[in-house]
Amino acid sequence: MLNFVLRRAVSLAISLLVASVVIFFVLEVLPGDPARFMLGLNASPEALAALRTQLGLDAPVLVRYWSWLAGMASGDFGISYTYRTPAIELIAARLWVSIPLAVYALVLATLIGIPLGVLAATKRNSPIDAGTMGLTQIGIALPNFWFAMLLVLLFSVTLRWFSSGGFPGWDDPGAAMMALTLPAIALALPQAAILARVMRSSLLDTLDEDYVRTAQAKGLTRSQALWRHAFRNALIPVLTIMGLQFSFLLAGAIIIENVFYLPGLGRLAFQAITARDLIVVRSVVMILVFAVIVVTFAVDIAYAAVDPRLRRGTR
Amino acid sequence: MSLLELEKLGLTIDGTRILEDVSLEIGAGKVLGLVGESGSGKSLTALSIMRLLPGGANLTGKIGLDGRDLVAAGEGEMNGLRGQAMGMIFQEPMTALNPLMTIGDQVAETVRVHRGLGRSEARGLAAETLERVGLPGAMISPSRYPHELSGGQRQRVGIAMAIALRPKLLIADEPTTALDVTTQAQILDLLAGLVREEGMALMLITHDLAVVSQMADTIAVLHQGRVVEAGPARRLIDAPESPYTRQLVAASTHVPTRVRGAVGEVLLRVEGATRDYRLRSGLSMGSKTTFRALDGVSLTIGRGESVGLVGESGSGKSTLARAILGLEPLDAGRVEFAGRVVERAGRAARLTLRDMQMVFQDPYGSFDPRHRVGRLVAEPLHLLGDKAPKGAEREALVARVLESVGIEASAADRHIHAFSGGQRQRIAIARALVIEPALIVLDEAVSALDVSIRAQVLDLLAAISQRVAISYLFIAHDLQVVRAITDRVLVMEGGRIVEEGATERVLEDPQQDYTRQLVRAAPKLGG
Amino acid sequence: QRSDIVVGLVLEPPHMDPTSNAAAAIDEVVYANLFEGLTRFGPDGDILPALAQSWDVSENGLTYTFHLTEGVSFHDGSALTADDVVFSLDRARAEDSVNAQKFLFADIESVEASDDLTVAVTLSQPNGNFPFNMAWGDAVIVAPESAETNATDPVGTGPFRFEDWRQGDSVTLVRNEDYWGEPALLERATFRFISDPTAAFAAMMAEDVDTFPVFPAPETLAQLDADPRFEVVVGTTEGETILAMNNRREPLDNVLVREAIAHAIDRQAVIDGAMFGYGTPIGTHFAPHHPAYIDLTELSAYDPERSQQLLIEAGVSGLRLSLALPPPVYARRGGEIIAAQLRDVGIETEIVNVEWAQWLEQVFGEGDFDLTVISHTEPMDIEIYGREDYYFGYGAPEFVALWDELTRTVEPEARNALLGDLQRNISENFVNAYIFQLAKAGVQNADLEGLWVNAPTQATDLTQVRWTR
Amino acid sequence: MRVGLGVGAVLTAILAAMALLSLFWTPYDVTLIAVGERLLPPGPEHWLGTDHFGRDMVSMILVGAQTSIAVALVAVGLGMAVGVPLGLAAAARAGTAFDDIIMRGNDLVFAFPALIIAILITAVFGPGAINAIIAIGIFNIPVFARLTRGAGMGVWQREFIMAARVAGKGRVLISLEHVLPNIGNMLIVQATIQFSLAILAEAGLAYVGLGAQPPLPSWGRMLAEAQTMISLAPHVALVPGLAIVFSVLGLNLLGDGLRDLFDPRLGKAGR
Ligand SMILES: Nc1ncnc2c1ncn2[C@@H]1O[C@H](COP(=O)(O)OP(=O)(O)OP(=O)(O)O)[C@@H](O)[C@H]1O
Ligand SMILES: Nc1ncnc2c1ncn2[C@@H]1O[C@H](COP(=O)(O)OP(=O)(O)OP(=O)(O)O)[C@@H](O)[C@H]1O
Ligand SMILES: [Mg+2]
Ligand SMILES: [Mg+2]
Repeated sequence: MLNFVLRRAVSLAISLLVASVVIFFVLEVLPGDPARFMLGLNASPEALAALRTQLGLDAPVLVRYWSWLAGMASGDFGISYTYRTPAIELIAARLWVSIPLAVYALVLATLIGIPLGVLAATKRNSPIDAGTMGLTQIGIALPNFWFAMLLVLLFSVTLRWFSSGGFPGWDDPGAAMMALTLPAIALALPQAAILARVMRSSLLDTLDEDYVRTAQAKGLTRSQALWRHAFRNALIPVLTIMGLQFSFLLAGAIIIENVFYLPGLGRLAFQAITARDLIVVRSVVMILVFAVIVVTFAVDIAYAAVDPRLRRGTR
Repeated sequence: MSLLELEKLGLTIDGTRILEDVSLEIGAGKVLGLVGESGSGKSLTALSIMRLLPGGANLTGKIGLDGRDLVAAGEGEMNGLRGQAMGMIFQEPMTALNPLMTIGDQVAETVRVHRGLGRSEARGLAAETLERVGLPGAMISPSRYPHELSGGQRQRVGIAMAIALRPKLLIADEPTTALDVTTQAQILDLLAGLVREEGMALMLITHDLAVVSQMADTIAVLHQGRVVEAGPARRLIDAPESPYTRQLVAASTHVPTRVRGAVGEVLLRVEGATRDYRLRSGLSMGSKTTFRALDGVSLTIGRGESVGLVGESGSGKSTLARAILGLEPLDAGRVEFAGRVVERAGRAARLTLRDMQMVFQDPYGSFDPRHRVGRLVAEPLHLLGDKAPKGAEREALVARVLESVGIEASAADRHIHAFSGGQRQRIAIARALVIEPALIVLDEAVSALDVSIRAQVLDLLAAISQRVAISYLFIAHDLQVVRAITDRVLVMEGGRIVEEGATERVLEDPQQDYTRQLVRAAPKLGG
Repeated sequence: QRSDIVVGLVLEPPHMDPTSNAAAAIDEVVYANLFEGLTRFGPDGDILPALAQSWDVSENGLTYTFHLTEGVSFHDGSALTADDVVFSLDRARAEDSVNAQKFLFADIESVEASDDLTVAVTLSQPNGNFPFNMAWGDAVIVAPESAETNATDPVGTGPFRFEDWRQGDSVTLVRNEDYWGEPALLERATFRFISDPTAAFAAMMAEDVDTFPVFPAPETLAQLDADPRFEVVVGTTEGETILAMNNRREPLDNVLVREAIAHAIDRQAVIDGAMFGYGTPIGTHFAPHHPAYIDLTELSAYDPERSQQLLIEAGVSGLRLSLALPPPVYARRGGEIIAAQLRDVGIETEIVNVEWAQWLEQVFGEGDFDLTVISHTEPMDIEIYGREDYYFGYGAPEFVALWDELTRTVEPEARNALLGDLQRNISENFVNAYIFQLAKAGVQNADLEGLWVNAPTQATDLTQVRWTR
Repeated sequence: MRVGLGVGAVLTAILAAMALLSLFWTPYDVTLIAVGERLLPPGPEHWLGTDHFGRDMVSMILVGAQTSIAVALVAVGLGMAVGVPLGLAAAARAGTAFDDIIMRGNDLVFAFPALIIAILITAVFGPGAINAIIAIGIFNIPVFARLTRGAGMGVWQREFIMAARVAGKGRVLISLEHVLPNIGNMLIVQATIQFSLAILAEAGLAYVGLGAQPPLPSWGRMLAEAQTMISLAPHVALVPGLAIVFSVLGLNLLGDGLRDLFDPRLGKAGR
């Protein structure tokens, strides 16, 4: 087990290093000068030069790469060009929106998707099965920004149950949850559809397994056999998907964040790219990559929790 | 009155008739052997009794268990009976257990479902039952997971689950086919003991006549969903009445007629072959444990000689076969074929393969389902490089080879799924023959076949060796088969060759403990 | 009655310091609310006294003496003195200054404090525009102690003080109870940043926002106006929207080609199609609401036939040009319409949508473009035509001569006449195609009053805003 | 669920037919802007009305289908062209360092937030159909590489591979002759599904202004531009959205249907 963790840690470090190189140098070739962006149309050449020096943009590339890397290792991602505050603080503030949103959406997706999948699997080939699977197909096919817009039109503009967007902060947790509800629904719908489909097909596979028949031969009822034997085995592929979904929800919410003008990580990245605030872009992408790798790792651990074959040395 | 009585049982699945007029009975403390070739309906008979049939199934007739009619019983009633009054052991020990649950809990579950016992009480009973099937908690803890057990041990867990509540009826569906002979013997002993001690009725399903003849009081022969013959075991084996049973018994004891050809110079020489597998298992990746599958194996095969290789599962037979063909690297030792060292890749490898071919165990799996038979059979011609015949010449060659194994030439245009198991294995032999090799390695080439088909294939092999001077390396775990087709036999255990000699001599008068054990474990018809 | 307001803005300010970044979004939050200069823009563009209650100009026009208002203190409690003014102006014009509008201070020779409340600024040449220059957001007065931290923790002299910035979401200001002048009527103001036009519309409809001074979805204005809850206020801005042409590049260096392009454009169709009717056609680079404006639209009236003829005259055919379009809707939508109109006269364009950063670097910085649609929102900026190295590259000697004369002229009549000549010069030379003056189309809650109608500078002055109900 | 397959096939056929038709004929020229006729409701002149520039919606949708298909097709093609060979090679050398590097590389690409990278790519090279293709294509590479490797490794376990090796065939030949044909069905199924995802992705990119550029119509951009007009002229906001929904739905149903059809385990029971 220790060996495994060590190996994973090394491969994690290598992955992060490669990612950092890719991120840094892709951003190097990005056209557009942050200094010019900040000073606008009438900026004088001296002012531009002065600002570039101030931002440390005139140092050689490798020096800047190295100092970025060294800074990150000590938790210092640099000072945002545009906001003039440490990038890490900007990101931390956004994470307080993005992570709860992603978790909220994932919980919703799970609460909707898993029961639907189980229902469809147990009623295989019935109209209920066909109906739920048809619904999930539509859930996947709806462009989520469009769905989000329709949600706003219905629940904010017409019914006025929720505000149309924005985020009031966590001082009032109730208001914060309200503000995240519509975005979470918009994000969760397609994910719930995917989960339902995976859950269904995975459960159908395990229901066909011999050990489910064995369980019934012991005298378990169909539903006992399903919940005690098939379900847990079926969760394994579902976990993989959920791991992928979490990272997607963390970063992929940009469009939803735009529609609901939420101060999330995705929108920060988007704004930073537009403003050529390379420090922030780099840090956000790096942190997201890191998050994905960590989540993948967590999913591996979760596997081990579910599956004893992975817990001890043998397979 | 018998414990279990089937009366004119009929079964259709989605309108297809599977069972018809099946009538059987078993008394308490008796063993009924249900035999028949693959697909004859043995498993579905068992599942009908348990009422665990697939969707679309329609059952008619009567199943009497202790006076109750199971055909008419509701699902709730059945749930009460399953596990309590009747238990079942399934064919595949590898997949019949839930991989995420400890074996103790799986056995305890039977108890908890029916007796409503608390967790610890149920566990106690489970531990007891496990002990009864030869898995004492001191050696095999009930908190182990299925993957931590061997196949035989898993099968015992399956048995423990079935007998935990001492049911009156136990149905065992091919409980030993997935196990090697020695393990098979242990399991059969265990079942026989239970019947004796507990007065349980046992329905033993198998395709192996030798196994039932050892175990059963009465035997029923199933053919295409009908019982063609039933009666006391002895009588049925010794004097079968129906032609089908007669054919079945004949095939089981069939020995191909073959004349020992002259053995020429040494064709294959293996010296000190050693193979270590690096174990990269699950989470403990990186640790450098190795497993020695071959441990200094040396052997020779002469031109025209037929050599058998026996040994229980995992003893390294397949590894050796692959190493001989140059498909597996060796960590030490060497393989020489016709005076040339066998290489693993490149032109040199092709040169030796040119004269060595192989026939595999799975008659279906060893063919790419997407290619036509003509192409499949011609594939080894690749070894001839530019000298390979092309176009019409190639087609003619394929046709000739197919005919030589008794398959019509027109088969070349069809896909492999259009053939029966026996035909497929003959096509596999044709494929091996197409480049006229000097040695054919057959790795469990007949294990997957029904007895009657197996007899045909063995005849074919014998006939070929009569026609051309060809050497066989015949790998099997079935001593019966080895006896029938080989001149000399090698016995493998744990990666070593422990005994070697003329087939008759070794099997009649084994010198080594291990060989003796093997010979003793092998079920014999009428034994 | 409410005492707070939620203002919707499209762009979030990068930070809060107006003296070191060109972003209009900064001024939209802080101008007149947090920071003040010596002078300030009034709602209609007049130059009004602010921190300087009055100023004198010396006879030769070279020295401005500013008399500071008494009793002004910064939000941190320190008093405003002449030294702060000297510091602010010297900082802005210094060698290593990162002020985005350094030209505002270019003429300053020296700044001196005569006493605590008097500052004398000496110019190197007379400049009638100097009080106007001092009204810009880039010329606000800051204190030396807080100058470096204004970006994140702004300390000004205005009627509101900074309270909180929820980055990516909103900025909150609260009333400055110690304000030197008339105190603000509202207690609290929140600026919400909503860039998506659809979201802006939804926020307005859901009444999550009380006003959008510059509403990003002009197509919905009619609908909002019809709603009794809202009022649509259309005013003027300083934004001349033009199709800029690269005068340095073949074949746009040929005035006939430029004239052909100018005649190919149907201004009204662009205004209708892109801005849903909000905007005033212009024929030169000058704001129509300015007294010196002259209507020159006829010079380049929509006339596709004439356009085709001019192209033949110029000897060009099969013309293919690239058209760079920055993000705002006037450019993206307007550009698409202009491209279609140019195609009608046989000029093919390849639309290249660019982000601001790219536009600034490629088009504006390197002059690497053929055509681009852009709104020049700085007030009174016809001067850019005198710079030969400006991105569209005009700088004709006649124009420069006229401009020089203007800077020397103080008398209003003569100034207006000269401004007319300047307008005519660029219009007759078809330097760019002049399309329309951007309208300031804002939406507000019907119960609000005191918001600016026009936008002489980009600001959301909240000093006079109040709820009527 | 043969119904699903049928519906999917029909919807996909309609999508393809629309794109093909638009190559030869559209009711109106989509580059023609007539501001005076903007936002007309559906009627005999314009069956689906006109958009905010007075362009005919039917024509826009037809040409938009062409854009969507072209972008999605090339992007998925790119993903397959690179991903499948990588996956085959990794499967052929499963367990080696080579395999490890390919798979870690895959994980790394997966770890990057797709939309942000797409935005970066378009920020570097400028927005446009080609760059949308590259952005979508890159993220299809690991999908196909992983799938091919997984399925390929399954095929490599089969006994007929051993038979091919006995016939003297090397890794490359075996990969091409045996592995690839045996995973072909699965690749087709996945391609169908990736195709539908690519259509959604293109719409998403277009929504943030990074997809195909004007004057080329794109469903995503039409939808984005029309959002604010939903209460003004509902048809301009609904039509492109429905076009996307039906295309994606069709392709997904087709993919699922094909999977069921190809999967031998399912037999008559269906799933
Ligand atoms: N779920 C099912 N649906 C339809 N037909 C089935 C099903 N299961 C089995 N059959 C068919 O029923 C017949 C009997 O099958 P069964 O499994 O009982 O054979 P068997 O005698 O146990 O064979 P084997 O020795 O191979 O296990 C076969 O022809 C088989 O194809
Ligand atoms: N790739 C491998 N990695 C690690 N161990 C292996 C590998 N292949 C085989 N082994 C082990 O080597 C031993 C010999 O395997 P081999 O397949 O040669 O046995 P066998 O005698 O053919 O058995 P069977 O009768 O079951 O086919 C077994 O214990 C097996 O678990
Ligand atoms: Mg069976
Ligand atoms: Mg073997």
